[in-house]
Amino acid sequence: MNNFLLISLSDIGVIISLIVIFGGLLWLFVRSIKAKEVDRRIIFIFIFVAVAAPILFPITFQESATEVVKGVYNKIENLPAGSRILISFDFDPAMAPEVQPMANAISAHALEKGHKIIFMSLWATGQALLSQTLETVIIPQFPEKEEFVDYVNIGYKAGNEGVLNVIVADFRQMFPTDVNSVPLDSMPIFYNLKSCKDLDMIVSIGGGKPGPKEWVLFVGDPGNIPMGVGVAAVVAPQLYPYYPKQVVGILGGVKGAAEYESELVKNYQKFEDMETPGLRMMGPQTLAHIVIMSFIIIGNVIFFRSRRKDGTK
Amino acid sequence: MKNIFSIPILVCLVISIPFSIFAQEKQSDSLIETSKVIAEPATSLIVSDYKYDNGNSLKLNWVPSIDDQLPAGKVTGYELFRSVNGGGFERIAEFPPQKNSFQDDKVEIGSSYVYYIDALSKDTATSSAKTELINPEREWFNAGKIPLLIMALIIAGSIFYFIETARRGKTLFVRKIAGLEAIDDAIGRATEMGRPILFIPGIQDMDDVQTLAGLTILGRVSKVIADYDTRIFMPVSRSLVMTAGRETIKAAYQSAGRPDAYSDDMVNYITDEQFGYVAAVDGIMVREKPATVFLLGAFFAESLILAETGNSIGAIQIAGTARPAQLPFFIAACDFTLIGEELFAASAYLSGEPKQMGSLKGQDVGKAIALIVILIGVIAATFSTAWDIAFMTSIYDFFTTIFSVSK
Amino acid sequence: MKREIPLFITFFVGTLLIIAVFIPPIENIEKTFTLFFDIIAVFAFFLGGGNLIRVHVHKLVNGKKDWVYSLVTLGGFALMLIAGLFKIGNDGGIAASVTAEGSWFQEIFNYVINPLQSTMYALLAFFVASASYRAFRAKNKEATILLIAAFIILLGRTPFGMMLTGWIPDSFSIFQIPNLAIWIMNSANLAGQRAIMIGIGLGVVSMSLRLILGVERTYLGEEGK
Amino acid sequence: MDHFSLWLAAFLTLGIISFLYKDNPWYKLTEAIFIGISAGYWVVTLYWDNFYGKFWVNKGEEPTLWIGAFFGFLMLLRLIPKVGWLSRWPLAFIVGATSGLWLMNYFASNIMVQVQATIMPLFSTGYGTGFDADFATIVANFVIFFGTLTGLVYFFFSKEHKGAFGVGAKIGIFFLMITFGASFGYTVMSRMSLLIGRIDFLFGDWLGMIQ
Repeated sequence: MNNFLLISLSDIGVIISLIVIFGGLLWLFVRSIKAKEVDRRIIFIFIFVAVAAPILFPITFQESATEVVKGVYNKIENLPAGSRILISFDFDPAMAPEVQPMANAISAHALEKGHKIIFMSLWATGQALLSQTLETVIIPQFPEKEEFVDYVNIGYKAGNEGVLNVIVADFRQMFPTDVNSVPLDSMPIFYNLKSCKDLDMIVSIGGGKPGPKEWVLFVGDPGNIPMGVGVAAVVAPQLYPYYPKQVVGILGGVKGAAEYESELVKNYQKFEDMETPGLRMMGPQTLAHIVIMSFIIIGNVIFFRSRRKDGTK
Repeated sequence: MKNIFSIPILVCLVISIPFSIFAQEKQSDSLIETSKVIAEPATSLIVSDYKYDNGNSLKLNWVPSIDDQLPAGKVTGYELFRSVNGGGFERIAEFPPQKNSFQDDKVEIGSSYVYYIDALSKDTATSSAKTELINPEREWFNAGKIPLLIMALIIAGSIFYFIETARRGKTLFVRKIAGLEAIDDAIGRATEMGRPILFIPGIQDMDDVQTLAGLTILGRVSKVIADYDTRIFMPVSRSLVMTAGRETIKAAYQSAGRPDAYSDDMVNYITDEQFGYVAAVDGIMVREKPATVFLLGAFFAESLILAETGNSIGAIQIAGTARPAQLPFFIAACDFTLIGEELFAASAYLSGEPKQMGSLKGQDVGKAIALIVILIGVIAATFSTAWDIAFMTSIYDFFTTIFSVSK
Repeated sequence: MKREIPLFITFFVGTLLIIAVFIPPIENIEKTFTLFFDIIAVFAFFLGGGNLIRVHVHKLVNGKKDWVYSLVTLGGFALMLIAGLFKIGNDGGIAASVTAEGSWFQEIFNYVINPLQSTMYALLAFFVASASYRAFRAKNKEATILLIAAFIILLGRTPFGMMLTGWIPDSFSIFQIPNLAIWIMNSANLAGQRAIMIGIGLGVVSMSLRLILGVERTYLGEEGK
Repeated sequence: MDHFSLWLAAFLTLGIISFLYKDNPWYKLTEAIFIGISAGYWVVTLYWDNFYGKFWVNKGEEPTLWIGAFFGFLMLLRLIPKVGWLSRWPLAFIVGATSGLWLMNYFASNIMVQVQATIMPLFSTGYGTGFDADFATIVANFVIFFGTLTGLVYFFFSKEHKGAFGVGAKIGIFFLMITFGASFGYTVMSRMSLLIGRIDFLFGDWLGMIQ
């Protein structure tokens, strides 16, 4: 049961804050049976505590991956070791808190499975974030992996969809070298890799234009290449129509990232202690959602109780 | 003796030098021949005027070289060259393999152009034949937009027709819209309570139609307010909206016969900054405690902040916006919400003038057309896809063409 | 004349822009008009900014309640004007970009406006909660549907959605709440959005026509008949 | 961020949050700062971007810009009561331009595009793909089809919501309610993210309580 609800109750602070929140909600629920309305300021306090407590005392909930998320996970899991995957960072710093955790988790997973990764970006501002992922996640976690053999960063090229139109037929046309001007031809990872069609999978992470949608329309679909996408929550509904035909799976918002991270943590010993920003962000999110749903229930109890009261009068 | 022998050797060597060089040359020549990749040129390069523009683009089509095959043909790409008014050729664009068309939109009317295209291989470039001389032409009518024009004429025409019909005195029925029926009561309530009315025309400038819609409603509302002799207060986030708002309210007070009751202080500019404006309006709400709040115009994330604060002071709130993302928040927090189309219809409805009502009837014709087209279109698409019925396919094609929006 | 000329201007400009869509030589006229609009907006700002100063100076001079805050507002306004118009602290002086890093103007934006904006925005988290508490009550059929749709989506956004319905076999996975939430977003939600958007399109066409034809003229001063 | 700006940002952040309890002097002060600074920010931005960047720099090459400036000048005549009525000209221009521009834009993007997007086969995932949809997709297709139609019926103005038509309108409003409920629920998460950001700032950057 403990495993079902929470995977880490890190300290006494967590327990206290959970008791405060759920105890408070219970008290309000009892009051609601007497049809007593709740002052909006009390609701505000609950929201504040529900968001602040898990930030101060990290509470992480067990996420079970939904099918759309598992789609991406299983694809990476089932590709033969040594498959080549392209991961495109199509986002800017404003979007990063929501989508970068996905990029990190997918990259780590793919490297752990022995796949080779080509990193790139369609956004000028995505390049710095890409280097950040390399420096803070990839290199420290996988010191044994070699650049140019196991992964490479070919950086950013201006041209939006135009870039996609070209690399679907020829990489070197658009990216003759990697981000440090090392020619692609000299890299083992690019051996026998001419265009996107020679890739085993493409993952686009983003939320704007150009982004996952353009990858699907310009590369994944015409080139018949398996695609996984990670997107900001607001644009996620626009991508669901492509699932499962044009994309193997979708990671939507912080929740998508958290689900992916929990799959990793569950299935790999190596990742047991990894940074899980998605899961961490989901703590306050989940509690806040529970609080809101509780207040909807309380509101309805009050409504029906007071209607009965009025009826008996 | 040694020297004597060495002379013929020397001579032989000297003579042999050119031969050996020659031989080397010969050798390297043959080397080149075996390794040099020469691709066949692209063919049938045709340039034509780009239709329906202002004479500022030309269209090029060609057949890719027969050596341009994926994944590993000889052709690595193409380069396009252009000569302007008989001048020298300059490279203007390059393309990946398999490309077969291009739109040159950097041309000017009055100049003439010639093009050719190079198929690039690893070592060389082979040129296609040159195109004929062409002058870009200007079209005076964009025939590509004929479907759009037809549909626009039908719908605008029906609106126009019903405006005219109503003007000639035919009464047209318009159903009651709850949010608008409530306006009089809401103003009356403020009057009874002796509290002001707050009017928020959204946070966008006059270049947004929703702001215009808000202002047209303001015209009707402030006339009632003038009649009731209630206070109205309208903080705005754009200077132009301030000017337009003042003009509108002033006019309403004049037509209500109370021009003296109007004052410029009714409308005040706060700040253009979205959340700065919201902070100020929230402050105004809790300090002035208006009895009625109108939120009519373009709203973004602040919709709920405003509506919840308004609700907390117990004001009656009538909201309306055409931003689908914000409608749920108004629905949740306000007493009445004008959903999308109702916002634009509100002023006509409130005016009670027959010709304005007529335009609403005209809108309904548009809805009826949309309904029928969707109904028939979906049936046609279903039958065409499922059972490949040619007749249905042509209906589907017809509708999708008519409703396509070309550039 | 006071009324005819404005009515004619509206009619002329509106009609011209509609026709321009179909006439390539003038299809860019909207860009010119947008520029005109931007320029007019700057002039209008003299009125808006002037009004801001007038209102607050008035409060200050008359010593009305809360005049201190008017002083702060005026001070902030003046500070920004000076910092921005004279480009104080910009490397490269008056020729530099007004929002250059390190300039007073940009620094004040970063350290004052930015936290204020994001905090104001963050208030939404609280209001979303209080609004759902109050609004999502099963008062009638419509409200009940609103409530159920919101509740399913909310549940689908937490791990509990999967916990409650994870037992449903994969062949009926559509009934697992997270999947059901996605399904609703892409079906009923989409349908509603489309109906609203088509309606809005017609509403705009109709209102614009009324304005262009001069049927609607409340904004122009004297009321039409 | 140095110490001063950190404390300033925290002071302003808490000032805004204090409004949730009730209106108070701290909030009033924060609000006054916000209004003054942001209004100044916009004047300056408008001046450099619009007046200087769009007009002053280009006025030589583009004499038509003077028309805009002329209209702008007429706007200022409001300050002189006698000729104030001239300021209606620029207003009339703006109203005409906005209506004309958006009429065709909304017509194309809201009516044409949405109608066309709804014309889809019911038993397939796309046009011309045969019977390839699963059960959930087929139901979704039907829901989109009926939902859009009944939603439109709801918006009819010239017919009383009675009889069969009334039933259609009733179903339409149900669909609209699902739309509103779903979008509301879906947005909650992003709204919470904003608060998480601010609390991160307060407890982390400012108080240093987060490891």
